[in-house]
Amino acid sequence: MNRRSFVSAITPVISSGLVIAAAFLVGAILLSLLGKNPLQAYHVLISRGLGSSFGVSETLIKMAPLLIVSAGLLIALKASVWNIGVDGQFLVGACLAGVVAPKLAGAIPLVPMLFISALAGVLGGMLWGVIPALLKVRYGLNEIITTIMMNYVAVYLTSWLVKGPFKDPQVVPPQTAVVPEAFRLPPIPFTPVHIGLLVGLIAVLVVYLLFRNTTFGFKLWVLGQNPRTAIHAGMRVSRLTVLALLLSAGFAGLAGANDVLGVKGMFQGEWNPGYGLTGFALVFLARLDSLWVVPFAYFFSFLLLGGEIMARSANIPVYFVDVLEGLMLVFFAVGVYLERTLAERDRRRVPATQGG
Amino acid sequence: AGGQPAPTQAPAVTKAPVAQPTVAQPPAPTQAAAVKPAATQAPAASAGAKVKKVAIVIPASRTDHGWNQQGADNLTSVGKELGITAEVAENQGYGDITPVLRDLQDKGFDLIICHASGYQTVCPEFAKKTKVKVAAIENQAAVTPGLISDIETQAQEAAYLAGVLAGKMTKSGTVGVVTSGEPPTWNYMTVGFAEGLKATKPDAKFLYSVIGEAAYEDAAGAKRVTASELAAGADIIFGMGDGASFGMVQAVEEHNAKGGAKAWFIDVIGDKRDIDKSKLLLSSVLFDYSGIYKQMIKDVEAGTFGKVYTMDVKNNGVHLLDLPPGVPADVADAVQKAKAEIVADKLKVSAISDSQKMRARINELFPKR
Amino acid sequence: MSAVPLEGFTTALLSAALIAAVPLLLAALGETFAEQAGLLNLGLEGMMLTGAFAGFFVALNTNSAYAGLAAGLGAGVLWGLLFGFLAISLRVDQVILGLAITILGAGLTGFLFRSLYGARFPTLDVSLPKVAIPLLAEVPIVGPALFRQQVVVYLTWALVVVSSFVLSRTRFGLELRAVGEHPFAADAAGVKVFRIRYLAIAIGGAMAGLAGAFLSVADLNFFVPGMTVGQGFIAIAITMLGKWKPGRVFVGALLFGSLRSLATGLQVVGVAVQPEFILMLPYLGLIVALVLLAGRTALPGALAIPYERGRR
Amino acid sequence: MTSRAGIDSSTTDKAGSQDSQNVLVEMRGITKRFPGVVANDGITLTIRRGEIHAVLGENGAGKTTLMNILSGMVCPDEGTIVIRGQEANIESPQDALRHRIGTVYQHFTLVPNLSIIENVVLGTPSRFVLALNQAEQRLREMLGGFELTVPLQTQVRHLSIGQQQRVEILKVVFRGSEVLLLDEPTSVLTPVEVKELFGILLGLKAQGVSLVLITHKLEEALEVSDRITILRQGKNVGELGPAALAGKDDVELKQRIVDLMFGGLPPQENGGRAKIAAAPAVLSLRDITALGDRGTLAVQEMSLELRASEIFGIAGVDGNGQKELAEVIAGQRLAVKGRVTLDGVEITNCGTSAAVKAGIVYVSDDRLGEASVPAGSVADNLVLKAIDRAPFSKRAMLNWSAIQANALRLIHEFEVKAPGPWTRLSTLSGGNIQKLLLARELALQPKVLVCNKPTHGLDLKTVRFVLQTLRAQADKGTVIVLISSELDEILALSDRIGVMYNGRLLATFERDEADLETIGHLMLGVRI
Ligand SMILES: Nc1ncnc2c1ncn2[C@@H]1O[C@H](COP(=O)(O)OP(=O)(O)OP(=O)(O)O)[C@@H](O)[C@H]1O
Ligand SMILES: Nc1ncnc2c1ncn2[C@@H]1O[C@H](COP(=O)(O)OP(=O)(O)OP(=O)(O)O)[C@@H](O)[C@H]1O
Ligand SMILES: [Mg+2]
Ligand SMILES: [Mg+2]
Repeated sequence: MNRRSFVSAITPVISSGLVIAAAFLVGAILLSLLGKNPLQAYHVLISRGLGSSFGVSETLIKMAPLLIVSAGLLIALKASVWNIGVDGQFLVGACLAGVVAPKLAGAIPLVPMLFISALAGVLGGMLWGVIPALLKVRYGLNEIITTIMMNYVAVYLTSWLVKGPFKDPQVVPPQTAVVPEAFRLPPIPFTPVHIGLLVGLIAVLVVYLLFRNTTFGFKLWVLGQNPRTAIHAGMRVSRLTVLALLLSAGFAGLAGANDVLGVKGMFQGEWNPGYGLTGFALVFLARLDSLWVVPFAYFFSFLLLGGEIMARSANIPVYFVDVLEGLMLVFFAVGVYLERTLAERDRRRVPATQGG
Repeated sequence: AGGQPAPTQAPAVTKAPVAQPTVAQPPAPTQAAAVKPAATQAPAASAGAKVKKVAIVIPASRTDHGWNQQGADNLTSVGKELGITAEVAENQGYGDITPVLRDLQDKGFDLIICHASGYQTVCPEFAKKTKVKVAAIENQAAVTPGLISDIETQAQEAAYLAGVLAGKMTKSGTVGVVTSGEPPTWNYMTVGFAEGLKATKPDAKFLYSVIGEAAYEDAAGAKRVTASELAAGADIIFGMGDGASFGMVQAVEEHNAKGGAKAWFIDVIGDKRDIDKSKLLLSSVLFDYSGIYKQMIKDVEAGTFGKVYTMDVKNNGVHLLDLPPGVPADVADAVQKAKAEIVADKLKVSAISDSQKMRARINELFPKR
Repeated sequence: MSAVPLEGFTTALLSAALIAAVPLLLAALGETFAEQAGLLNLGLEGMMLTGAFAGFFVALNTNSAYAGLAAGLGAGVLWGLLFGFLAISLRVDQVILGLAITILGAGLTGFLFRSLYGARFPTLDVSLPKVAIPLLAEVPIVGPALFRQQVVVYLTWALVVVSSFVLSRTRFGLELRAVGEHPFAADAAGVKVFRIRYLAIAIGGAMAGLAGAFLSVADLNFFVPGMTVGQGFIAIAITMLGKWKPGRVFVGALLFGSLRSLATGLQVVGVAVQPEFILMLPYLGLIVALVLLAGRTALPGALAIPYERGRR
Repeated sequence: MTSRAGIDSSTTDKAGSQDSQNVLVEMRGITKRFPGVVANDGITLTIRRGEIHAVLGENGAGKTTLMNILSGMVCPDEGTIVIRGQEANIESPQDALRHRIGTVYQHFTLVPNLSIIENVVLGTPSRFVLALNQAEQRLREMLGGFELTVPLQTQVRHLSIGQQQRVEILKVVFRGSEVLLLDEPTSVLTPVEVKELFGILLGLKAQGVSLVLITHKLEEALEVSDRITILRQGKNVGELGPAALAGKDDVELKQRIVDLMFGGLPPQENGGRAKIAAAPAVLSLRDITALGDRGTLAVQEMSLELRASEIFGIAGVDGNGQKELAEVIAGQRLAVKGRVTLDGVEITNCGTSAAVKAGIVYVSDDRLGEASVPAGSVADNLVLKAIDRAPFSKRAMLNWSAIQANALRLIHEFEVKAPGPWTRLSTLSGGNIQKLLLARELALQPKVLVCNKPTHGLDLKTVRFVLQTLRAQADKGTVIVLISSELDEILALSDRIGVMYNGRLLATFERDEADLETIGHLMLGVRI
């Protein structure tokens, strides 16, 4: 299991640093080719994204959904259940939370109201996750396809819901009723950051412990390695598969609830933040190693935020942020390769004992 | 121009608390502003303060030849004209735009225009927290003197004129609407267009199809949908689709290239004449925000900011693109007549933003769809 | 419905279905080659976008649509080779790569388009003529739809037959399948595993690029950032629906295109159903099709698993 | 054997010059290190024209590695290879094949979803458009004595192990290899098939092909080979030429070889076991019928009554339903008909988890594909089936120290050659992996132990170890179902013996009334 993985703890830090540098270097070259000033651009990125208090706090706020989504993806991907459907599950979860929350707000005290709304989100996500899960175990349908399709269906379903049954008649645009600010996620004491961040950190920690310390995590890992082996070892493969996808989807739904209760205050048509792709990137960059997700989540959040500001201030097309993100992924992949090669070289140096 | 609330809707200003002018104050430090809603501070209706920086936040690309570009371009030109900074925050989508607003506040912007009805919740909330002046779209309830203004676009009025135009011009008697989704603005115009058509050609056949949810870039989809409507007999297409609308234009182009009866395209927001190679652009429903943007800046400086700004046919905030040469005189006259009636408040075009109500309305106008 | 000229309308829907299917089919055929060789290319979307932009850019500057298509294809090959180098030689994780290329493709094309043209919106003056096949084109309804199309469309259909032949009847196809199923065995038998995989992914990239160029150069005559609107991912689904068999992939792409077209048709004739539910059809349809046709599909044995000689 | 006599004379008479020009391949000072292991340690091996050269050695001795080096699968750290007098650097299988060196690997290298003929032509130079018919023609001509019974268009995944191995040999023969490396080819074959294989090998030898035969079975080595090289812990510890092999009488020779291989062996105690008391059945099968992977009837109306501490041996040619039967008992395969009861409780189709809980464990013969997680550590694999039990987990929480302790204990008890509890399982040699799996299953203290080819690929020492362990387990009261194609092993161990053919139990014998002849025939469906 990767808790024993031979990649020594420190190498990822170094390589990650190099990788980021490489990506920014290529980005800089691209910019200068088009007659922009990369230094100025990057200066803005750093100063606004890291230097300014609002930059830091907003980065932390944006981190929450990424963390929650990634926690879910970790579960699915370690079990080799390819949940590409995070975005759809997020939408359905957010939509349900957006429907439930305003109704409860004021009717019942804050804490239970938040809990129930969050639960609605989780259930929404699971509702969307259980379909591909069952299709997989019943009909052996590959979840990659079904979850992708479910994403599109979710977009249309939720958009219909907020245009029709759940639309707030008081306002013009298609959106659910707004949760009064007093009933949103409260800030972490002494910070402007709402407690969604804590939820995210806890979620990742829970998943880490799940795989480190529980038999359920162990079984998921075996399943991920080879379903035939899992069956042979007497594990309930169908059940594990469904659970993995359900949990993963539940987290996606929770992320949806987080955004509704934490930042937006309602669910809105045409809203589709698409955390799925970023979450996927995160989890793989962290090499499915739970705790590594946290720094990566911070960095991506920082990049999304500061990148947009940079693009605007240095008037570079905002697409440049995607370019950086893409480059980073590529270089990260290469970084992993370099690490592995180094690690193998080390192992070769182990004094060879006799026999097998 | 501007100023008066739209005749159709009751002004919300009365509901808003009265502003007590105070001396100009620098933007509150972010941290503080972010931590506790600075309710104690007085609304910063800063009379006399010169506006130096204005910004606009738009959900999609500033070059979409549509809604987003319209707002961005208008503000930019106003900025040039008045010699003040005008910043455009594009491609913001409908996620959490607070970071952008925070950044703009941090940079000391005097006025932020949240150019999407989808921003009408987050922007007022932000303004109340930080005392930064914002303009929302289609949210009269939020209007707060000295702090929050609202922009009402009576697009349906101009769309009505487009409907009249279509009713006059169609030979097949079938007219099609193609949209890249059903946001309020599109719905307003669909209804306006349908009413104009009905008024001019009661027996017209009315086609309506959506390309997809938020399919603003799906040009290929737009082309296929348009082609289908043309094949179904439409000879005039009223297309709302930002980037996707280029696909519609091309569909009409190819349709005409086949020979047979010529089909026309009526565009919305933005002027495609420069790329209209095969002269099929009949007209376009144009928005022009520069008027009210200037007005807003004036009002901020005069301390009278915080009201409903309306763009309608009357103040020419929305109007039709000049008809191409060769359009029969009676057609132009019919359009002029309708316009006169609207200006004279003799004619009310229903303002319907809700998709379901919109569909109900067009079914009621054209039952045999 | 009475007033609608049924024949013309049906023809239009049919034609729309076929054209909607073309980019999906091209991309999915390419993916078939890649996946049968054991390479999971989740980057189709990015490759298609790049192809669309490259095709548009070249066509615009050379005033030749064919040059544009070639450029799109070329751009795809470059992506393919990059993917190959990282996934095959460096044994980098193919999922990360795919996502990276998806994001990078979208970013780069948008970035370049905006940097080069700003707010201008150039359109191509050149376009591919539709070629009518004598006699066949005269057949009512289907004739004009099937047999009055651009050359690329016919070419794409031919590619189905060619691909299926290459995969099942040629040495290259044999080695490709072997490499994707059991690279160790192929290696032991003297097959140059890496070379075959490089070829496969290059073909995959080429077809994805061509698919994109088809959108911007053949079907349309301009580029809009993000104009592939997720078709890359649909193509991946269709590849699996097609069980990596060109023939079935063909069927799958047609099915999806038809459902898209149907969704339009239903709206135009004014069926009293919320458009959202109509627009869901293609995606639900694909799932149903999977349940009926492609349950329990075994993935290629070595899909997404890098090969390293002598590793245990 | 006549052929050997022939070579003897040639080597004894005019040795030297003759011999040197006879040399086809020479591996000199080959060294290969793997993390924590020196697999080959300065090995020198000489392969002569038209000889059968056996390479013996215990598990992990380095046989496979040495062959992989010659076949281009593994690059040596040191050493040179000389082929036909010229130094050759073999960096890839392609190179080896170009030097006409063909290999049949320990783990088969056939592409399951390709047809036989496709597998055979795979990698051979041919025109772009395949001409499979012509290839088939050529193949049929070459086939000669060598019967394949199935059409050449059959997909390989549908073949029995024995058939697959023939295809493997066909592959290399088809390419006209001059040197043929076979890594434990007999370990998967029945006695009859082994005979046939040797027939083929001698035939090839007669055609001047040199063969290297890796095996653990001394008798086999002595039966066919002209020369034997013994590896131990990565070193070449001795080579016996034709002269040495011819002269001595077998007993002495065997003892010498065994000493070389293991540095001495504990004497095998085959104490006959006490007759099983007539107790009520622990495990009973009532006309079990089950389908194979291809939906064919694999097991048909099989009934069995097994009593406590009984060892029931199931003899049979591979692919006659033994595997399917085992899987039904283990709850891994649905029985379409019939009932399985354990201590009177019905457990038919209860699924593996329930079966394991009930006390039925199954040692699968598919070690890497099913029984283990190759990428996982030794320790992980050792608790695969017991993860829900104390001490490895309490209230669903893992106890890693217990897991590690367990690994250390079992590695020690079963003398597994593994650098440590956290080494990647897949880096162990075939034999050591098997030891681990057996250790894992026995640690479950099962009521019923079903093992499929438990000694497949093991060296003598390990085989004895395993058999003794099984017997000891039976003495503790465990019912043991022993599936094997190794008749002697079945005879050595079983209390009762059943023969399976075409999914049916043809006959059962008490140990003392069983004899090799009859059983051997029954395995081929021949009733006497
Ligand atoms: N790819 C590898 N990585 C690490 N260690 C290896 C690798 N291949 C072999 N080894 C080690 O080298 C030693 C020799 O292995 P090898 O397979 O050659 O033994 P063998 O004689 O074939 O054993 P068996 O009879 O069980 O097949 C063993 O200790 C094995 O663990
Ligand atoms: N070149 C082709 N052009 C058009 N259709 C084809 C082509 N090749 C196959 N088809 C059709 O596509 C489907 C799949 O054909 P294919 O031969 O690839 O699969 P198959 O070999 O029949 O399936 P399996 O290998 O699982 O038995 C069949 O309906 C076949 O008729
Ligand atoms: Mg076939
Ligand atoms: Mg071996």
